[in-house]
Amino acid sequence: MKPEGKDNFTPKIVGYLCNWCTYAAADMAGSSKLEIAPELTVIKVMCSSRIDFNMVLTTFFNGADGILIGGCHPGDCHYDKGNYYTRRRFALFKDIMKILKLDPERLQLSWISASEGNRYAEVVNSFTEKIKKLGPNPLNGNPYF
Amino acid sequence: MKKSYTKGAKISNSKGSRKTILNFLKGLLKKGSLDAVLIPMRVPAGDSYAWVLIKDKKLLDDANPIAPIMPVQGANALSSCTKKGKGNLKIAALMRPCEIRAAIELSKLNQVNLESVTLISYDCPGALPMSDYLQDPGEGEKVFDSLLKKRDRDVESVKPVCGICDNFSILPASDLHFGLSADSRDNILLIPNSKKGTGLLNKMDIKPSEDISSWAKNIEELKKVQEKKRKERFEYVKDMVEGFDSLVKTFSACVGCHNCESVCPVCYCRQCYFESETAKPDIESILLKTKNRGSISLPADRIMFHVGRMVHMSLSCVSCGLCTDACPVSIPVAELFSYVGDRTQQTFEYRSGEEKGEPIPMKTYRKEETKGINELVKGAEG
Amino acid sequence: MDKVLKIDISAEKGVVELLKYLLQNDRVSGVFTLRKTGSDGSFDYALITEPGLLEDAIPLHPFMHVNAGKILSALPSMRKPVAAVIKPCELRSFVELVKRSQGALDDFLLISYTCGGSFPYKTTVKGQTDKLLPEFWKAVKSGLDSDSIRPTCRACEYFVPMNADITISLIGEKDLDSKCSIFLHSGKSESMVEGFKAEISKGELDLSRFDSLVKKRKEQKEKDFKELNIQDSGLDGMIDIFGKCIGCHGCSRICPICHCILCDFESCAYDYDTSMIENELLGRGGVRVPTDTILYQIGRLSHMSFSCTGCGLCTEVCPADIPVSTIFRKTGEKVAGLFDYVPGKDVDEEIPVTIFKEEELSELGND
Amino acid sequence: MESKKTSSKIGVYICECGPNIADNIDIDTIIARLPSLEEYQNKELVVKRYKLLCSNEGKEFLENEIRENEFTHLVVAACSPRDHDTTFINVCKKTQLNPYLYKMVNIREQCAWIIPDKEKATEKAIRYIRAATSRVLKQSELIEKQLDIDPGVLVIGGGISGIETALSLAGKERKVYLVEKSSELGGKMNMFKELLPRQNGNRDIIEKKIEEVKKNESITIFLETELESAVGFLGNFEISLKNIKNNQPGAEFTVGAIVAATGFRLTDTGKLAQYKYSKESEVYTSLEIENMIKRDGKIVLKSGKEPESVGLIHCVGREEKGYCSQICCNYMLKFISFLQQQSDSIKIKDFYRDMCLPHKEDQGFFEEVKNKGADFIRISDVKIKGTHVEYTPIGKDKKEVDVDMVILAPAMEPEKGTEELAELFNVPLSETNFFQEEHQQLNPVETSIEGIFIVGACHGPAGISESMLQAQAASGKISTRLIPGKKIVPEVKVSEIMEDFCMGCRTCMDICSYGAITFDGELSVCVVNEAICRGCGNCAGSCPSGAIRAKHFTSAQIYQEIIEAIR
Amino acid sequence: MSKEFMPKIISFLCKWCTYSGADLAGTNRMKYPPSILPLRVMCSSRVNPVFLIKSFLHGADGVLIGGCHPGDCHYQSGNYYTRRRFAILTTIFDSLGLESERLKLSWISAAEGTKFVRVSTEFNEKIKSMGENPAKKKIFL
Amino acid sequence: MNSKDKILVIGAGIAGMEASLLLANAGRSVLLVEKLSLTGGNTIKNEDSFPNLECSTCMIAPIQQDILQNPNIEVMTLSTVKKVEGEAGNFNVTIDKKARYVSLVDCIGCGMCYEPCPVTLKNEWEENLSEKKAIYVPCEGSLPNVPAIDPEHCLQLNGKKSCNACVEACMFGAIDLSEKDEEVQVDVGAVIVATGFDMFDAGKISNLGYGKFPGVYTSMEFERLFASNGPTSGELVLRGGGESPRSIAIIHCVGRKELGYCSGVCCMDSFKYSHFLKNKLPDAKVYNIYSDICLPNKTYQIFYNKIKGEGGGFIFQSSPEDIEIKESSGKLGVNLTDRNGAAESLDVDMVILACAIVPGKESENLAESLGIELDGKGFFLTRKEDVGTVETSKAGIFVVGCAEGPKDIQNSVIQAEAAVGKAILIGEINGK
Repeated sequence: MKPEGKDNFTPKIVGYLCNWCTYAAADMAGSSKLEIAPELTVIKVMCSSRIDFNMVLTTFFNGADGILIGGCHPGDCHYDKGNYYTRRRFALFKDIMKILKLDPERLQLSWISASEGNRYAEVVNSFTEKIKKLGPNPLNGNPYF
Repeated sequence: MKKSYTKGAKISNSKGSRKTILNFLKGLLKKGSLDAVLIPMRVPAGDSYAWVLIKDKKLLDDANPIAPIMPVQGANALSSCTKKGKGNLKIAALMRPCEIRAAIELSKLNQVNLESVTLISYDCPGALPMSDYLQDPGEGEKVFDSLLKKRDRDVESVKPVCGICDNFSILPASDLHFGLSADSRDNILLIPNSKKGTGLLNKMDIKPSEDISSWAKNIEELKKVQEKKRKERFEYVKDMVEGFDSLVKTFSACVGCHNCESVCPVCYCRQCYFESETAKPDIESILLKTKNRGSISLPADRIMFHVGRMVHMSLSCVSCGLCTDACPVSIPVAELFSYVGDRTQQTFEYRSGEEKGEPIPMKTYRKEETKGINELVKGAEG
Repeated sequence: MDKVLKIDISAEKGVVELLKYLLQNDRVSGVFTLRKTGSDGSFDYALITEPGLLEDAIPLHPFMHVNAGKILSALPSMRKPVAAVIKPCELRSFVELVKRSQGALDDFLLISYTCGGSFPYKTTVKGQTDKLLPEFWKAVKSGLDSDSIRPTCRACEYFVPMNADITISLIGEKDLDSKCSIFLHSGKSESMVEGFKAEISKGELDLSRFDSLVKKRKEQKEKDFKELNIQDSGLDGMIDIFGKCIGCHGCSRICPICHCILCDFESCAYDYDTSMIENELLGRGGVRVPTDTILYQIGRLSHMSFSCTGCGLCTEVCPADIPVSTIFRKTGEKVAGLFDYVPGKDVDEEIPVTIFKEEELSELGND
Repeated sequence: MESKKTSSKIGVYICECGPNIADNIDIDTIIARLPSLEEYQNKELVVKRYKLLCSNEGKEFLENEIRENEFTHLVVAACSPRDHDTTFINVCKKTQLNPYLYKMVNIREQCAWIIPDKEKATEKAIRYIRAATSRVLKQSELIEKQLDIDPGVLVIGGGISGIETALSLAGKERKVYLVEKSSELGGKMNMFKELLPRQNGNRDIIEKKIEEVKKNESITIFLETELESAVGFLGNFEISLKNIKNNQPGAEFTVGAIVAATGFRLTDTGKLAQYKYSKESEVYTSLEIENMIKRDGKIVLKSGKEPESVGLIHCVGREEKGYCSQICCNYMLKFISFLQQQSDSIKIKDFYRDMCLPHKEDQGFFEEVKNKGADFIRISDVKIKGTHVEYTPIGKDKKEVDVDMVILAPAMEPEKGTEELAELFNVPLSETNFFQEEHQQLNPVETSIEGIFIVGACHGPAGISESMLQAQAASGKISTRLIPGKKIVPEVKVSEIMEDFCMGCRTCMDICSYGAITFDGELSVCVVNEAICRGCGNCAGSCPSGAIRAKHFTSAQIYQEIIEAIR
Repeated sequence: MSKEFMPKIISFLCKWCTYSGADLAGTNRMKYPPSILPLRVMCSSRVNPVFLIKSFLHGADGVLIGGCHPGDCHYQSGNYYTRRRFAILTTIFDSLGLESERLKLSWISAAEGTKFVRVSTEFNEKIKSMGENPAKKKIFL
Repeated sequence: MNSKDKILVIGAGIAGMEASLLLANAGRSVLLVEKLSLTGGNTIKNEDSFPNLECSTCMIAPIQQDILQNPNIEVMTLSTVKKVEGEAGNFNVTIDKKARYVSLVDCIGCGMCYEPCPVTLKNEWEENLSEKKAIYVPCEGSLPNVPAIDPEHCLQLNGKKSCNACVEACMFGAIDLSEKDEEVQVDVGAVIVATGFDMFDAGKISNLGYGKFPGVYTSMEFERLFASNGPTSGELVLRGGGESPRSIAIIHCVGRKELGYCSGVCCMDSFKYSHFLKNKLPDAKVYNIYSDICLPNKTYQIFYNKIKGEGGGFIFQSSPEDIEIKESSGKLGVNLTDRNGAAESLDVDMVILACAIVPGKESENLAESLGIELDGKGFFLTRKEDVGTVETSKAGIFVVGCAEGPKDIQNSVIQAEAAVGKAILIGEINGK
C-alpha cells in the first residue's frame, strides 16, 4: 500500500447522471470536444431520484474520492418531481456527512440541463480540481469502512 | 393549528400514582369505553417487564403502568397489534412520551394504526438502564420508586438518554396525560389533549376544569434544565463521532449483532437494508477494498451500517435509548443517534413524533426548500 | 503421521511468522486473523494481504466477538486460499456452514489451536483484557482453566480443533513464551509451508494429556445444564427463562449457524392482524405483545440446535442476560445425539435434516 | 439475478469510430488488458475492434460475431447510447440476444473527445468497459410483454368537449360511453345563443353535433349518471357507474381510456365583497346574460325595458382565483356588440384591467366594437353598489358613474365535483384547482395517469374552439394508442417490490408521480402496477428496506458499476 | 367447570394416505372424536415443525400428523424427513420439559380407515387425560 | 405499405415532431419534411420555456432522437414542398430536396470537417450572433448531428475556387460535393402543415432603433444570447462590448399594432427574460414596458406574480410606437410617453424587443402549392364553416401550430394531436 501524496494523486470520481438532462449534457460536452477531467466515471441512471443513500455510501466507503450527482433542474424532471426528492435525500445525506465530519465536500449535487454542455464541463473540471485539492479519500487507508 | 388544552382534572393520589392510573383504566374497561389496555406488566420471574394487551380487567391488578425499565419500546408493541389495520378493539396505550412519539412516527409510516387507539402519557421520570436493573431487580424497583416520588429529575440512576431528555412530559400528540408532577404529591392532574382524551374523561364523568398552569410551569422549568444538560452532553458526544477516526474508535467494539436496529422502534423494516441481499458487501467490493488497503476489518461494513442507519432513521429518532440498552458491548448508540437526529431534524424543520399526520420529510418536498436544505445543496443551482 | 514444526519463538510470534511466510511467498492470497486496531487494546478480525500489516496480528488472542466461521462463509473465493487462524468452535461452525453450501473449505488454509477459551465481552468493555492476559496464559501453559474465560468455554469439551489443516499446540505447552509447535495435518498444509524455517519432525498431538481437562469441562457442562433446570418446570420454566427476552433476535444474528438472510420468525408469516390478537385475548384475557417470544426460541431450536457448536456468542450478545447458549447446547446435544451427530466434526457428514435412513426411529409413527 | 444461462460468454466490441476513438484511445491496449482481469477468469471474454460498428457492414459484422460465438452478453464500446443504443438493440434483437443483456459504453463523447492525453483516455476507457462488462453479467433478461386492450372510451361530461370527444372517437370498432350528470346533453352550450364571430357566430354547428351524438350507434349515453369507480390502466380500465337519481349502481364495463370533460362554473360573485349583488338588482353575470339572450333574444332590464347605459366589469374574481379566464374579454366584446346592435344610442362603459385577446382575430373584433363608440376604461380598481359603479382609472383619481345595468365577467372555476373526480382517478390538480396535465407542454391533454385525459374547461379556462381542439387532441392521442386489435407494450424497465421485504410503509406510493404503486391491504405490502410504471426508480431510491428492485437499474447492477469505476 | 373437556386437536393429514383414510372412515360411517380438526396437506413433509410449535403455544391441546407409511410416500421419501423432524422436535420438547405427548405422528394409509379411527380416538383419550393445554392460559408466551 | 397510409408532415418544429411521433408510434409511416438542416424548430432555440422554465433541450431532445431513430419516420431535411396534387387519401407530393452534401448515414458527427473549411459566414440560425463555416451545424447538439454545406458560399460549389478541404478532412467519406438537389415525388394520404412562424422585423419600427444601436436586441436574439449552447455559452455579454448589461428594458408588443393582433405569448416570454436576467445578473435593473398583459392559461398568472415578486419595474406604456430609443455615449435612452401625457426616460444598457409572431415567409407559396387559403394576416386558414378545427378548406390537409396563428407550445401540441386524430382516419375510413 503506497499512500498517494497530493501531488501524484489521480482521484477516482463517480458521476451519477440522470439519463435525460445531465447525461445529455455530458454528450454535448463531448461533441463540443470540451476538455474534461478524465477522473470522473459516469454511471447512468434513469432519474437522479434512483440514487439511494446506500449507493452513495457504498461508493464513498469503497474509496471513491468524490461523488457528483447530476440531475435535471428542479421543475424539469422527466418524471415530474423526482429531483425534488433527490434534493431532499441529498440534503439529508450531506447533513449527516457534515455532522459526522465525513468529508462532505466530496459529495456534490449539480443541476445540469441537456443544453448545458459547457456547464457540465465546468462542473466536472472544477469538482475534480476540488477533489485533487482535498487529496485522497482518507477512507482508502482505513480497514473499517 | 392544534387546539391547546389548558385545563385538567385533579384526582387524588392517595393510593399512589400507579394505583390511581390503574383504577382509571379499570373504570374505562368496566364502562366499556375501552376494550383493551396496552400496559407493561412484570414477568412471572420478576426480573423484567413485558408489554401486555389486557382485556380482562382483573389482570390489570398485576400491571405496572410506570415500569422502571423499558425492555421493549411501546411503539413496537403497539405496531405488532395494529400494523395490519385498526381492528375492532378500542385500545388505550399507556406509554412513556418517547414511546408515544415513536408510535406517532410509525403511524406516519403506516406501521401503527391509531384510529382506535388512545395514547396516554405521563410525566416520565426516565427509565433505569436494563443492565443495572438485571443485576438486581429488587434494588432496581426500590431505586425507581424513590425516583417516582421526586418532583425534580434525578439523572444519576436513569439511562444516559433519559438524563438528557427534554421531552419527558405532555406532547402535542398524546390524547390524555397524567401530570404526575402536580402541585403536591397528593394530586395527579389528568389532562385531556385531544377529542379522544376528552371523550374518555366524559365517559368517566371527570370534568377537566382545573387550571394546570402551575404544573405546566414546573415542567417548563425542568425542561429548561434538561435542555441545558442535553446541549452540554452533546458537546461531548460530538467528539465521539466527528471524523473518521472518532467514528472508528467509537464503533470499534461493535460486534455487528444489529440489536440496536432490531430494538429501535423507528427501524421498522422487516429486514434491515444493511442486512439485505441488496446491500450485502459483494465479493468484488471486499476484494477490491482489501487490495487497495492491504487489509480489511471484518465483518465488513459495520460503520456503513451505523452511518446508513443514521441516514435512514435519524429524522425519526425519538431518543428512547433502547439501542444502548440492547448493545452487548455498551456503545452509547442512543446518545450518538439522538445527537445526529436532533441536528438533522433541525435541518428539515421537523420534530419526530410531534404531530400526527405530518408527513415524514422523505415522503414530501417543497418546490422552494427550507433554508437548512438550501444551505446543504448550495452549488447545485446555476 | 503428522509433521511437526518447532520454532524457538513464542507461540503467537511463531504463528505470525508462519503467516508472514505464507503471504510473502504468495502461497496464500491473504491472511485472516485477529489483529490489534489501536493502542487502546481494541482489536478485530481482519483480512490482510499486505505482509507488513501482520505486525499487528494477534492470532491467539483469547477473544471472540464474532464467530469467524460466519465471516469466512461470507468471504469470496480468491485466487489462492486464505490462511485463517480461528478457534476450534469457529472452525466447527464453519464446517457446519460448508455443509449448508455457505462456504468452501478449499478456499482456506485453516489454522487452529488447542483453545484455552475466550474472555467475555465485558472484559473488553471494562478494559480489563491486558490485566487478565498473564493469568490466562499461565493457566493455558499448565493445562488448566483460567478464571477469566467465559462460562461457556469452561464447559466446552471440544477445545482441540477438528478439520484444521494446521494446529498450534497451546494447552499444556509450558514453553509457550519461547517455543511454538505447529502440527501439519494435511498434504495441503505441508506443501504450503514448504521452505519455512523450522525444526521439522514427525509426530502427533498427544490427546491423552487433555483427558483431565475434558473430564473437568464435561462435569462443568453437566452442572450448567442442571442449574438451568428447565426440564422440570416445563412451560413455566420456559416463561421464567425467556420472559425477559426483548425480542431483539440478536442471538440469531450473531449465531454462525443461523445463516438465513431473513429469519423465518421475522417474516410476514408472523405478523399478526388485529383480529388474531382479539382471538388470542378471548382465551387469555391478556396477551404479551409483540407475541411469539417463546415460539421464536423453540422454533430456532428446531431449526439449528443439532448444529449448535456451543460458541456461546448468543449468551454474550443477549441484552437480557438469558443463558441462551446453555439452553441450545443442552437441547442440541440431545437432538444431535439422536443421529450420533457431532456438529462440525466431519464435513462429509450431512446435517440430520437433509438425509434419512429407512431403518431408524422405528418407534415413531407406529402405534 | 444473473442470466439463466450458466456459462457466460461476453462479447466486447470496440468501435474505432474511424479515427475518432482509435486516434485518442489505444484500443490495442484495451484488448490486451481486458481479458486478463482476474474477475472474468471464469467467464469467457471475446474482445475485438472494428472500424465503424454503426455502419451497415459493422452491424452485419456484429450480428455474425454474436451468432458464431454464441454470446450470452454483449458490450459495445462506441459513441453515446443516445446516438446508437437503438442501433445495437436492433442488432441484438436480430440475433435473438435479449437486448437487456447488452450494454453500450460511451467511450467517444465521454473519453476520446474530452481527454487530450491518450494514456489517460485509454485508462478511463478501460475502467468504463470493465464496469460495463461486469455490470452486463448482472443484468437479467427482460421480456417485453404485450397487453390486450379495450379500444373503448369513457367520456365524462356531456358538454361540448365531451360531445366532440365522443364524436371524434366513436367508430365501428370503438365504443364510446358518454356519461352526463344532468338530464340533457349540451352542458353550458344550452345557455348560449350566439358564439363569437371567430367561432362563426351561430351555434348550429353545435346543435348538429348534439344530434349526431344521439344518432351515433357506437355511442352509449348515460344521463343523470356519474362515475362510481374506475380501476386499471391504459387499455384496461374497469368502470362502474352510478345512477344519481336513485343512487343505485349503474352499468359496469371496460374501456381503454377515460376522458374527463366536466367543464366549469362561474365563481360565486356573492363571495366577493366589491361585487356583492342581489338577484333583484340590475347586476348580471355573464351566463345570466347569455341565458337572457337565448330566452328573450335581447338584453333587457327586469322591467322589460332595454337598458340605455351598461357597465361591463371584467376580471371579476381574477385576483382571488389567481388566473385569467382567457375568454371573458372576448365575450364581453360580444355583449357590447350585441347591445350596440340592439340600440344605436346605447352608452357602454367597459371597465377592464388588461385586455386579453390571445387569438389572431380578437383584436380586429375589439377595434370594431371600440370604433362603434364603446368606452373602454382601463382601471386599477372597481366597486359597485347596485348599478352605481365606483372606479379608479389607471393613474388617475377615483370616479363614479350610474348605469342601468351592470354585467360582470366572473372567473371560471372547475365544476363542482372536480376535486372528488381527481381523487377517484388519483390524478393531481394544479395550483389553480383545475386538472393538471401530465406535462404542460408536451402532453397537455393527458394526466399523470396514462390513459386518463382532460379536455375543455376542466383542463383550464377555455372557450369553445379551445375545448373542441382539446377534445380532438385527446381523441388523437387515444386513437394512436388504442388501435382496435393491436396490443400495447408497456415499459419493461419497471420497478418491482419484493413482498417479503416490504413493510407497507407506503413511502414509495406517496412519492410516485404516476400512481403506479398501490397498497395490497390483504398482504400489507405495496405493489407496482407494471402497466403504469415508467421506470424512473424514485421508489427504489426511497425504500428504506431495499424491497424495491428497479429492473435494469438494480442496486446489484449499479454497485457493480461503482466498484469498477473506483477500482 | 362441570362441562366436559373437549380437546382441540389440530391434525395435519397427508392428502394421499391419511386424509383418504379419514375419508374412508367417514364413508364407512365409523365414528371418531369431533375434537380432531383435519387440515389437508399434500405431504406430511409439508408440516414445518414450527406449525406444531405454533399450534401448541397457541393452545392446541394436541397436534397429530398423519402420513403414509415409510416407503409409501407419494413423493418418494417425504415422510422419512417428517419422521426425522418429528423426532427432533419431540426431543426438543422433552429437553425443555414441554409435554411432547401432545404431539403425535402416525402412519395411516388410505386403506386404514379403522386405524385412523383408532389412532384418533386413542390420541383424543390421551389428551383428555392430560387435560387442557396449559399454554392456553399463559399470557407471557 | 399503401401510399395513402403515409402521412406528410411539413415542418419539424415541436408541433410537426409531436404529430410525426404519434403517428409513427401508431404504426403509420411518416415523411417529415424540414426546410432547415436540423429539427427542433423555434422551441429548440430557447434555453428554457415558460411557464415552468423547463429546459427546452431536455424537453425536446428526446423527441428529436426518437424522430430520427423511429423506423416509421423518414426525415427529409433541407427540403420544401413544391407541389401537391390529388385529394384526401391520395395526394401526390413533389418535394424540393436540397443537397446536404454530407451523408446522414455515413457521417458520425465528429466535426473534423469544420476546422479546415476556409469560408467563414454569419450564423443565421444563431441570429447572426456567431459565425460558422460553409460546412456547419447550426449549434452544438443539433439533431441530426450531421453538418450541411452552404452551396452559395462553399468555394468549390459556388465555383470560386477549387477546394476539397472538408472532403479530405472527413475520414468516413461522408462528404460528397457532387451531390445534386433533387425533386422527390411521393404519394401520401394526408398532409399536416406545421411550418411554424417567423418573427416580426423590428427594423420596421424605426424609433426603436433596432439595427442602429447594438444594444437593441430582438427577443430571438436574446434567446440565443442566453442559451447555454448559444454563441456565448449563455454568457450575457453585450454585442461587441463584452460587458454584461446593468440595466435592461424589455419592450412588449413590438409589431402588434402594425399587424393588428396580439401574439399571446410575448408577455410570457418577456417575463421569462426578466426572470433570466434577474437570476443571472441579480443587481441589474430590469424594466418591463407593456400595454396589455395577456396571460391566457391557468398557470400563467402564477408565473407573472412570481416575476413581479422578483423585483424589476413594470411600466405601462400604451404602445411601443410611442417609444423613442436613442443612444448617447454608449447608453441607450428609452423615452416613454404614457397615455396620460407624462413622459419618462430610462437609461439602459440593453433593450429587448418582444417581437410579434408573423407567418412564415414561405407560407404563401406553400398555401398555393397545397391549394389552401391563408387568412388576411398570412396565417393558414382553417375550415371556415367549423369551430375549433385543424382542418383546412381542402380535405386531408391539416394545419397546426403557429402556422395557423400565434400560440404557445401547449396549444401547438394540442393542435398537432388533434390533427393526428383526424389524419389517422384517412386511409382508415373503411374501419370507421
